[in-house]
Amino acid sequence: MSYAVQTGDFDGPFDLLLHLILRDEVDLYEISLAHIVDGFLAHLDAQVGVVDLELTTEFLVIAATLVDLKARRLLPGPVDVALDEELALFEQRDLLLARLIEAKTFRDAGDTIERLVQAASRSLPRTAGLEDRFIALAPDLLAGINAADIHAAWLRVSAPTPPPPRVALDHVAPIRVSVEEAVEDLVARLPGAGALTFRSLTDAFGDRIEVIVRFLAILELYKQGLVELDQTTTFGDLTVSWVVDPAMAAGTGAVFAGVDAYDG
Amino acid sequence: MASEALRATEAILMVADEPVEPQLLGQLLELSPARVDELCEELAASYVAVDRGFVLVRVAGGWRFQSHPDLAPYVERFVLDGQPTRLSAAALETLSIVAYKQPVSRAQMAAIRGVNVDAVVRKLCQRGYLEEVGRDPGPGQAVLYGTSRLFLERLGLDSLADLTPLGDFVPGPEVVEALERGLGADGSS
Amino acid sequence: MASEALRATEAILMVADEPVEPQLLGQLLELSPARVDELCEELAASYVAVDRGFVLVRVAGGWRFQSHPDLAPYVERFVLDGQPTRLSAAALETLSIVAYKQPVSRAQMAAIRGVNVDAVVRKLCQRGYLEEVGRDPGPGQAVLYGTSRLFLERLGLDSLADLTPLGDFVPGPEVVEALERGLGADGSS
Repeated sequence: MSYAVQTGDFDGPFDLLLHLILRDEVDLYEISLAHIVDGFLAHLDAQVGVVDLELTTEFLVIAATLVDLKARRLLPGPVDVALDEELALFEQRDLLLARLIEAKTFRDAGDTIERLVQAASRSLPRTAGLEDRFIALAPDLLAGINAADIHAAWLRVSAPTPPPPRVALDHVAPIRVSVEEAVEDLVARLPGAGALTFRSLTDAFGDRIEVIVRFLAILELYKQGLVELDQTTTFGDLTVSWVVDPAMAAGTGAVFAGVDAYDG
Repeated sequence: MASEALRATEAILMVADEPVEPQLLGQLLELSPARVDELCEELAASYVAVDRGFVLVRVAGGWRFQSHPDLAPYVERFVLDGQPTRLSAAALETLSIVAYKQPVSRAQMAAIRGVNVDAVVRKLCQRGYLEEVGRDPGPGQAVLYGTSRLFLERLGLDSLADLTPLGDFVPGPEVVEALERGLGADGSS
Repeated sequence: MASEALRATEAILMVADEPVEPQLLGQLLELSPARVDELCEELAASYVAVDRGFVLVRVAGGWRFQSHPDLAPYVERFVLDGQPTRLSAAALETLSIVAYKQPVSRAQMAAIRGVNVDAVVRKLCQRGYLEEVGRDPGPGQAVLYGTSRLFLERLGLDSLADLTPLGDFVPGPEVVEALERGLGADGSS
């Protein structure tokens, strides 16, 4: 199934989110966003050339909104944000909320359809049709039909269907980044580098998704107490500095173990 | 309150397309064939008693519901005015699939045409243009259909070999896939 | 003595292989469709009164005989074709979108579900729940889908108007609250 986020049997981002929020009763804080983003990237990777731009964009919007919302909750507050930005975020969140409600509505309607089908399947209709003595009376359905008509019908039904029109994506380079790789890269670069700005860590990236993934990786490290984050002014640069921890000097294995644990 | 066996007999006979033998009914109801005959006679008498428009009769070794003979004029009107007089384009396409690719299951026809074909196949079978020719050996044991002698006669053909040859015509990949895959009963009925 | 119209209705429905519309019955019996509905309701009640193993129901816009749901265990043993496979959650959700939003394109379904629906729609068409009902007049002329008559038959509904209004499925305040909390919308962050 195209688009399946590789997290169990979920059929897309809404399905997954609904499940995570409603069924497990965990809040967004617990959702493994890294997992969703990685699954998405894996999907993009596998679908080079047949990516549905509309859906891809949609998923990106959802992922970005989640990242945004999640960042708000992970970062130490109170974060001083401009009113416009705050309102825009609320708007995105409300949109996401509306879509989740819509998805839930149709899912529940689908459950009712299933119940109707199950109930109706307990009765079978009479399909015996005409008794033999009446069949002779029935109009000959093959009247006026000859072998050429049968041949033409077969050609009609079996002709190759023209491929659906699609947007050429040859110019779109596939994105190959994962949160895990970003963590690995940061663990290699940050120790001993002093305070680096988030901008300097991402200015080599042309793709927004790479910046998002990098940001997720930094949040990951922050959560594990491996980096400190600082933002001195509104809209100012976010600085990232490595917290020297001798226990970690042995290697980076524990960091990756941490990424897995974070998947919750 | 009618007995469970009487009611079950009515239910089975109502959904049966062919006369049902008392042996089979007896097996399903855990009764002797003789007892089944008694039940059916009881049912038949009860329909006559209240003057129903249908009868339960024993034909061809089994029991079946039929319209009451004295209502034949109404049924004839239904046959003449209530039935399609021409094969729809959809039905013709389904018929052509069977003609060229028999034996073929309903699931395969549905996969090729992209729509459910159950009603069309039922109609074509009832009219005697198609017939069951076997069962798919795979799981599900789907019924396989072929064209009948009547089909050839009506088309003025001696045998299937007289159908217009396909030459080097290559069907679309989805058709080839539908035919190659051992599509079982999934999706039909 | 049952009336001729009642008996003729029973006779015709016994030989029909799909629901018969009251308009057609009315035409054959020279009665108004409304009168036909009354007759059929009368018949249906008479079967219930004596606890028959079959019922007369109005489904997909017409009247048909079917087995009584109580007797499903017996009928299932009789019918050789296995029960049609159940619909997946994805198929049910897509089906509900089409049922309530028809006519609707695949892109519109995908937008609501957040996933590509091509494979699911193809399957639902093959199984006869959905059918193409037209084309979008706009650019691209996307195929528009709707539910089929078979959909109503499979759900045991007379018409789409019998579906529970979509509004009844909109989640209640406690679910919306849970979703809001999930998205950190309760202002606690």
